[in-house]
Amino acid sequence: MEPILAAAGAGHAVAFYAMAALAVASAVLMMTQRNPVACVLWLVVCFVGLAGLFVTLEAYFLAVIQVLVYAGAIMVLFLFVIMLLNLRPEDLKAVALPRIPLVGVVAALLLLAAVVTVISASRPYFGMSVAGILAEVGPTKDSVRDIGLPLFRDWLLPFEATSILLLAAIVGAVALTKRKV
Amino acid sequence: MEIQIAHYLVVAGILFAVGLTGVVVRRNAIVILMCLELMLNAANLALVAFSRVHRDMQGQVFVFFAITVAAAEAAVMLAIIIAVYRQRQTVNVDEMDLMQG
Amino acid sequence: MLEANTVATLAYIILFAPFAAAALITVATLRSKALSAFLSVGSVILGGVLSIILLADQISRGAGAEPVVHQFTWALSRGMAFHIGVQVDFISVLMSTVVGVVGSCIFVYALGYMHGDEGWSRFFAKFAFFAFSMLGITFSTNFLQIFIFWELVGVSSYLLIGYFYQKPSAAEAGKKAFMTNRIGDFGMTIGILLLFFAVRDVFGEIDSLSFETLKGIFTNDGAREQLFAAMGWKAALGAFLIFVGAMGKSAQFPLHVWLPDAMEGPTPVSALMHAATMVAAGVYMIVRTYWLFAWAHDALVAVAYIGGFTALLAASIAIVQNDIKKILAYSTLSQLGYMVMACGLVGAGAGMFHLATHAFFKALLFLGAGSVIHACHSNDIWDMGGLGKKMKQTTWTFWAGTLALAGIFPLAGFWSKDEILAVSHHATALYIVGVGVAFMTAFYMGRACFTVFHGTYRGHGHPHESPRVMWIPLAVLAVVSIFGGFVGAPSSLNPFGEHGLQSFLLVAYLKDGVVHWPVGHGHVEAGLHLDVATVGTLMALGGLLLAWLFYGKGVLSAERVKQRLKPLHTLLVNKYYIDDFYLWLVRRVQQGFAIAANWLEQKIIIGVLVNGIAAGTKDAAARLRKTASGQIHSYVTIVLAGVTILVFWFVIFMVSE
Amino acid sequence: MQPTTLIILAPALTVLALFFLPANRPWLIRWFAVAGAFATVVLSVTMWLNYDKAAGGWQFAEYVPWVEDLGIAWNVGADGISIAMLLLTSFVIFAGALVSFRIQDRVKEFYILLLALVTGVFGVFANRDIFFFYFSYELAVIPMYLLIGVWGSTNKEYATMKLTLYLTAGAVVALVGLLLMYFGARDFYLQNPSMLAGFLSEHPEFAGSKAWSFNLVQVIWAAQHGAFSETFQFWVFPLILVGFAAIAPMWPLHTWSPGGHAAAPSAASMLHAGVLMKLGSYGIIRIGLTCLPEGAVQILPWVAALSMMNIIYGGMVAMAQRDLKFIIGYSSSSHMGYVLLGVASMNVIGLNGAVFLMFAHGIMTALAFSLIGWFYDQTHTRELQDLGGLIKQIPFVGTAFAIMAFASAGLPGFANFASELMVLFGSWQATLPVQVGAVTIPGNPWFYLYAILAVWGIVITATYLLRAVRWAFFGPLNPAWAGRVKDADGFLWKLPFVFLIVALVAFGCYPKMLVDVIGTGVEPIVDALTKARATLLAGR
Repeated sequence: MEPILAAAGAGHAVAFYAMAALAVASAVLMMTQRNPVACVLWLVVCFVGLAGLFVTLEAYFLAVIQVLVYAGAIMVLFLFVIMLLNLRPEDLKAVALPRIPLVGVVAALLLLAAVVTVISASRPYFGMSVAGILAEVGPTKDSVRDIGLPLFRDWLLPFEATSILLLAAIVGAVALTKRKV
Repeated sequence: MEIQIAHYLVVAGILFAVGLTGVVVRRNAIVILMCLELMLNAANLALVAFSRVHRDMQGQVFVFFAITVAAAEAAVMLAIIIAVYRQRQTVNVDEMDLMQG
Repeated sequence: MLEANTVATLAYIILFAPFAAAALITVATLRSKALSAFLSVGSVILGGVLSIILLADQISRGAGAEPVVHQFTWALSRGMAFHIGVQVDFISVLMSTVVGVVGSCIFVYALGYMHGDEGWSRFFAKFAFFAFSMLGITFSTNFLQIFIFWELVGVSSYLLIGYFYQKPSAAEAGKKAFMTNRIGDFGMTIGILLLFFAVRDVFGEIDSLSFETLKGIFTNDGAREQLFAAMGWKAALGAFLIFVGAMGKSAQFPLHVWLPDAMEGPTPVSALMHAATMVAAGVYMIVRTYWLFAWAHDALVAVAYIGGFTALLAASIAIVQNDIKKILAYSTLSQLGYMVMACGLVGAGAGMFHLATHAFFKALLFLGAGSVIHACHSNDIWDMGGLGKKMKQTTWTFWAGTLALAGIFPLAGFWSKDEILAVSHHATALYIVGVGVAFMTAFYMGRACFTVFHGTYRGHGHPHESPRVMWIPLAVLAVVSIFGGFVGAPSSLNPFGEHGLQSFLLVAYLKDGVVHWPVGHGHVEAGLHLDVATVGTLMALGGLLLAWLFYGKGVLSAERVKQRLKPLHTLLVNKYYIDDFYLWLVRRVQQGFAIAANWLEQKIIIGVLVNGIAAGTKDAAARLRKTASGQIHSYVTIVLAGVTILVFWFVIFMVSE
Repeated sequence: MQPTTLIILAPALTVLALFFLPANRPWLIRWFAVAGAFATVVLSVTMWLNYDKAAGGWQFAEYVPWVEDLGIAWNVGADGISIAMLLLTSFVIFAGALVSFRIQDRVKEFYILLLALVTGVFGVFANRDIFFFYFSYELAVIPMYLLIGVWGSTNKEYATMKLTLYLTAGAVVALVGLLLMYFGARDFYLQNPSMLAGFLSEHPEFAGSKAWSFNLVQVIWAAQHGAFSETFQFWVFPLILVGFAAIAPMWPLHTWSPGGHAAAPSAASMLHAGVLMKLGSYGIIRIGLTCLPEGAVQILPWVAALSMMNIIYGGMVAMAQRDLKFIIGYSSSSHMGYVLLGVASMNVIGLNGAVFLMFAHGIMTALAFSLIGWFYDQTHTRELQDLGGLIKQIPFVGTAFAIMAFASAGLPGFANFASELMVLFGSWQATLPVQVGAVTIPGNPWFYLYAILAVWGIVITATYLLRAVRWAFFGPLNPAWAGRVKDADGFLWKLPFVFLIVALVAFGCYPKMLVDVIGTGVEPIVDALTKARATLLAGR
């Protein structure tokens, strides 16, 4: 399979910026929307943007998973729950900021600043060109195989354990929502 | 202009910060949960980027696990929200203060 | 001459017989009155008889004989040993004879006086215990032992003064006596510590509490100079502090206040302890340790003036007292002041002599007063009168005591008072005090006698003579009071030799009998001093005459004098307000300190510090509790803030790397 | 088996036996407990009489390794100081068990706790293993909490909480110090294997001992051979001091004690004031002075100053009290000031006096609380103004109380007098220089002041005690009690009081018989302190 973007040069940059802008913008919209349904929809858009970013990193399998599992399954679950709860309008009005939001916002921004500082301080390391790396790795032949091999060879036990985790989650969710035990 | 790993990390950072802000600011439990999901995904993005830096697929495997765990977590959390809603007829976390000391 | 071992054994028997009696009564015979009395009285009479034997032995040994010392270790720490034992020499034997003989008389008298008292056995146990304590002081070999028995005397005094414990005034008086003595002992303890360690500092680890060791040092010119050079002003301070102990027991100003109150005890107690023996302990100790005082000149001066002042103070108060026992109490104070003054004027021998004679006639006077009180059921001399006809034995013995106390030739008091006036002859101010006190003594005793025994009876009921068991001791004491003074007379018939008792006493406390005193030379010939004797006798006769004019003949009116000297009278009746001052000190100042300390304890230490820490913890918990609002936002925000701080710390750390 | 082991086992086994006795047979339980207590009296007297004074040091020793990896062993023994304390403890528990015959409520539990407490106390006094020392110390504290909390009176919840918090907090501070010493000694032996060999050759009885050991003898040996630097000692000694001073109790850590006394039932008060408080001063002497002499000599002058607060301030506060138990409580704190002063004087006579005073005060105060308990149980008041003239109604108890007051006021004939006198001598001696080889240790002139204040403290003590006697027992009898208060009649009721009085008087009339034994324990400690002072002085 031909590398989609590796050779594209400027195209890669355009794709990155487009997807990043999409993800960030929809995330901000998600956060600020009053109606939870709108939130869910914006989050789906955000996840699609993230999937796009995965694609620009040539993590195709994850991109697909992201859309299928997240945007598809989990978000639908959210929508169901929202519908199920049948929130009254006054519930949705409660958007007045809580008592100590500023601390949180400031802390979040400071954290972001810290992250950026760390990243910029590690410029020799993180400053590597993505295109260069992808070119060096070479064209991705089979993304599923790439991820499947370590998954089933090195991480078999954890992988199987996740099934138990999921089972536990299912049982737990059912038990929690059951009206009478 | 060349795109660097750092760009991805910054985007991940921004998304994480946005999610975090949401967790702090919002009162609707479901929205908070969504913001948490966003934070997880921001971390996922960083993981994929790191996996590229290291030229190793382990990072992506980890993302795979993260998605799985996130799914389980979302299910349980939503179940809890439903249970709470049944009890208190609200999803406003300000009114969920049973743990007050 | 007896063997040293025999002497020590006899001394131990004298000492422990009353103790054994007291212990036996307490443990076994409380219920049997007769047995208790027998044990108690018997033990003291035994002590008296053995003391006389020892005294005879001492006389046969001659003046200046080496003391017999026997002791055993009481407590031992490395480099420091405390001993207890007996030291038998002339002074201690003289003292034990006084205690034994006077004590025997008083114990017998008490058999009559305490008749029918419900606490009979208890009384005799305490009484015997007192005799034990007093004899312990007498036979002490060292400062520690004297201090031990000193305290025990204080306790027995407390117990006996407070004998009528249900009477609040008696309970208070006992407490007052004990506390005043304690204050004296406070000084004494520090004095002993000071002296003990000062001597050790110079001479190393010797037994520097022992009287004999210390005497050896102080009477050796070289050693003494060395010690005084090392001690400096502390030598006089040490001696003075030890004297403070004597001030407590011998009731010298300003620690004299307990003695008049001590009259709350039964009269035999007053007679034995607060007239004849316990109060003499202070004087006895000064004599016992005279090698120290003789060389600590500054202390000696203080001793002399305090003694003189006390004599004057007490005599003046005695003039206005109406309670017969109080008159005698102040008279005792005054006579003690005499003795102490004599000691301070390097007349320790004179002081000791007066101590011995005074013990007899003061005991006699107290017992006589007891007999009168027994008959009249009142202490007030104005409730009596004309008793001379009804109580013949009491009257003549009381008069004998009075004349002895006033110092009329040839009664006992004359000889000893003569010695005191002789030693004070060279210190003019104190000589005047001594003569003045002699006059006042005669006056107030005359006042008491004329009022009580002459004129007409003013009280209630029909007083009659006391039973024989009470007046026979009076007669015995009266005989000794009349003739006892001759032991001080310079005569070849004197059992103590040609120079009388004094020759024994002088060498007993000093090797050569001569000390030098800043005010004059202190060498006083033993015997009769005609010039002084004449003045003293005239003063005494003058006092008696004046009393007769006021109260016997009635040609002068006491009322008019009282009116004319109103302020002075008020001052005297109120005892110069010294008691009131102490009361103020105790009630206001001391209690004020106590209340302040308690306030500090309850409000600051417990209230603020202790409970404050507890309350602070609780308060902090209450505040912290509020931060656990139960709201996800606050938890998230706190976690976030923490993470941010950690990340920043990490970033700064990394960047600085 | 050595008597040291037996004396710890005796109360422990009694506790065990009591568990199996039927709770509805109170007299059986009482006599069983008294028998156990009496066994300790026999054992302690045996030890005291058989102690070889010429040899000195640890005797009746026993060493059985237990947890060898940590160096914990069953390691008991007694020196002169321990003997005095064991004697005291056994006397007090014997009297306490007898006095507690009056307890009617939950007799079984009461005696179990009482004897468990005493097991702990014996465990402290007879132990040479720091681990068991500490364990026993805690074992003694916990039953006291329950004894006061369950059987107490007068604000007992507050008192028992405060007491337990103080004592456990103190214990924790001391534990830090103990562990620091443990690790310090361990490092010392690990770094100098020759030292370990040297220790083992000197003490063959500890054969097989490793570098790390809770063996007090081994730690002391390390301390004597320079295991603990001056700086280490300077910082660790205050931990030991404060930890144990809280129970001693040193001012200003004393406030738990009067309230605790007041709230506790008679026997608990007796043990508390009589014995428990001595654990503190014992710990300071045994651990602090012995293992950390160079730290001690720097800190002790300050302890002397604080002891004045105990003596004078405690006495002043006692003077303002109206409740008899509070008077005795504050007087205890005042008396313990003399103990601290004796310890701080750092000479043989002072320390002898301090240990002897611990003994004397223990017995005296046990007597006091047992007597107060006697009439409190009947009058339900301890306020002075509510009593009055009681000696008429209860002559025996009243007389015994007066005797106690005399003892407490330091009158001759009682052990208190001899011990306080020795403390005074020790304090004054501290003002004199000490010559050690070429070094002259200067005297501390502050001790003149301390000695004078201490003598004044005796006057203060007499003031408030005589006042207490005067108001409670003398004067007219309060008609409320006429015919309503019973005296201690009969041999059984009189026995505990007589027993304690006889002990006080016997040791007071002839203190040599105990001071000689105490001296053998005190002298090495004083030598170590003197050496430390000389070393510090020469070092500067």
